[in-house]
Amino acid sequence: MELIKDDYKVMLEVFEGPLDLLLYLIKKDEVDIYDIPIGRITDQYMEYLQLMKVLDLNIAGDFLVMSATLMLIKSRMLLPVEERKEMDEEDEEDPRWDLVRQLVEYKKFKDAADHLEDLELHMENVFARESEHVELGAPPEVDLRDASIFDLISSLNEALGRVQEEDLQEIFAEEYTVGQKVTYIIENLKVAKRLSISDIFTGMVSRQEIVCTFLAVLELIKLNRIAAVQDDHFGEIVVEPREPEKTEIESPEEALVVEGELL
Amino acid sequence: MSESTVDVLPELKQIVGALLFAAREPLSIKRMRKAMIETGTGFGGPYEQYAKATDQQIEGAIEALQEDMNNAKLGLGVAKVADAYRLQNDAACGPFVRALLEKNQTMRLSKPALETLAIVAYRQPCLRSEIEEVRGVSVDAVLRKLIDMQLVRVVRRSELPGRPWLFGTTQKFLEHFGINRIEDLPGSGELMRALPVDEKKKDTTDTFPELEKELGNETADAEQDADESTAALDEELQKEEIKDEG
Amino acid sequence: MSESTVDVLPELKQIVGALLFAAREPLSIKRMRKAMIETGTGFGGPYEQYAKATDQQIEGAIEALQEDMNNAKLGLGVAKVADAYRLQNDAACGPFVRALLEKNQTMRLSKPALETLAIVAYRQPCLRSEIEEVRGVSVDAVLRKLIDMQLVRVVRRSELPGRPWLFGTTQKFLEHFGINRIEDLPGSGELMRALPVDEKKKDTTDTFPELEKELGNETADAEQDADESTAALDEELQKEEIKDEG
Repeated sequence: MELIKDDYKVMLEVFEGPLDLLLYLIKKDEVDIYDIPIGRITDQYMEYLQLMKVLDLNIAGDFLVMSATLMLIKSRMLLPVEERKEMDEEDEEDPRWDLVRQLVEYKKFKDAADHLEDLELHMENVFARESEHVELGAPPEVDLRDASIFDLISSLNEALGRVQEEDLQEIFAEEYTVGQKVTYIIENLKVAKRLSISDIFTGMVSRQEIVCTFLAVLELIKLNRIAAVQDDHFGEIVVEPREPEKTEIESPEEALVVEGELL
Repeated sequence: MSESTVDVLPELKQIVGALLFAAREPLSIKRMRKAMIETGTGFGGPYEQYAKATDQQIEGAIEALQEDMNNAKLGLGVAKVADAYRLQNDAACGPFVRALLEKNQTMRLSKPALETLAIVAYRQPCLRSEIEEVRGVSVDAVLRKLIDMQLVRVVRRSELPGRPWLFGTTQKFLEHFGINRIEDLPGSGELMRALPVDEKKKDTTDTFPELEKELGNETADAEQDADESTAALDEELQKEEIKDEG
Repeated sequence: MSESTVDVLPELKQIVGALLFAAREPLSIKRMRKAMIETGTGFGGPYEQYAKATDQQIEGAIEALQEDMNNAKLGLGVAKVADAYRLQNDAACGPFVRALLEKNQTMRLSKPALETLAIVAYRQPCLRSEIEEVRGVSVDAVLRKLIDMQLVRVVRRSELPGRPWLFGTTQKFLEHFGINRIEDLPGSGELMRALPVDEKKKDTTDTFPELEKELGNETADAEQDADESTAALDEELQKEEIKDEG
């Protein structure tokens, strides 16, 4: 599924790992973590992974390890319980059990991390005498606020799903560039102030155009020009311009040329 | 010791208030008692009573101070962090203090950093590999950053093959999040490991020389600690590279 | 401005307490008001009321804080120094604080330094030659030391032939001795020169831009000030050498 010819890399840091993706999919599908429909979740996992590869996101090898694990569990689930027992005498557990345990434990620590975040927020207002707050260096470069990279990919997935199969054929027309779409989004945001991702994709019928537009969104997030905001869990993702900062960022086209040179 | 120009002897509560106010870091009861012993024996006479103050009496004075400050609504109060006490402003007044100190942009930790920190906090002392197992990704870069920030440090080597290093949280971690002790974190009963007996808190009935020695250990140089911790992490990663190549 | 996690709106008294506690130097009413205006307008909504606090209201809150702190016997209180306010521990608790901070040897000024300082304080702005006239000895070294300690600074050039420099005391001088204003020194009516009208205190009904400008002037870099003052003293002495040689 080679949608863009040049090896354009957004190199957006994917902070989330494979467990985050699994938890995301489980939550999105509202399935029971203790009884994961492994076939469905594995398919979705592979779909997202595929998209991340297409987008050339900087994904860690851990994602590939997890996909192998999922495939293994899936194949073992297909075996009748009797055969499973024969194959593996001492282990008659549900093949999903290790993964479930890992996910449940990870979820607990994610909740603990959320609690630490609340404490940190509270402590921003608390000063001890002559003490300094811990210096934590520069603020995060990318403003994804409450939207995760998976939410973004999910919106891309939906947009691609709406495209008719036959339109797939006109891929190599090479009509669109990321640079073009960057300008398009910025111009539109000047008027609209807030745009939902699906609105941005409206009327696009070519997969190449959708992917270029999506990459433009990622690039703008990375350049700190826009922020991706999500009001509710799994709600619509909205992009809005970031408040103007002291350090003026050069025009997006220039920035893209410097980084990519191919655009 | 210099002579005193003081006529009225202060109450224990007042002394504790003055000490907490003047201190630049959270004070343990031990450090307050040390100041009382030194002053009491140094000045002699009616001051000798202060040298005899017990930990329990000092703790009682801190509690009284805490209560009186809260009742008087002064915009500040006594908090217990990292098993020590400090004065701090009421969070409700924080916005004004930030405006005064021109600290409107406070930096926050990223999600991966918070997750890593949570695992280290609950599971300490823990191996890098244990953190990676829970998070399912490499934590090398984020662990290094947390060490740089002095929120995480190496504790000691484990007894496992290759003697890998064990990591734990620092005093600064407790201060940053305003936590008294790890056990106060929610769900700690479930997520924490049982501590070996020898790491449990000792009761405090130390003599003055014991006090001094202990306090000396307490004030180990945190920066040097961070350098050591980074070196330990480097060592771990190097070992891994060698293993991968071989 | 970052969002607030605060639910209950604090009283003016609590805000003042928190500001004094967190400040690194004595705070003027102006600076407190500036923090309130910034927070009030920055946060908006119910916070806007704070932007409207008058100097009188803030002063009232300080007085209430002062009284409540004294009544609660906390070992600390509000003091007025150099026309600004700061928290400080009760003098009666000083010996304990010194023991804690291991400041058993308080920095004491020598007799010549104190005499020189007294002359500068009462007679400011004054010439080096005036100080020497009163003391009957050269004050070059001691004046240099006082400038280094940031207790004395150059004020401006005089209109006399050769335009020699005039010296005065600093904010730090007031802080060090815990004096609110020079006029509070004993016998000042007798020893002081009449101040020119324009150096007298102005009444305070400034707008926010005026406030900001004034505070900007207030926070002139003290260290640079000391360097400038030393340079001025050097210049004086050089002129003298030339005169002596000539």
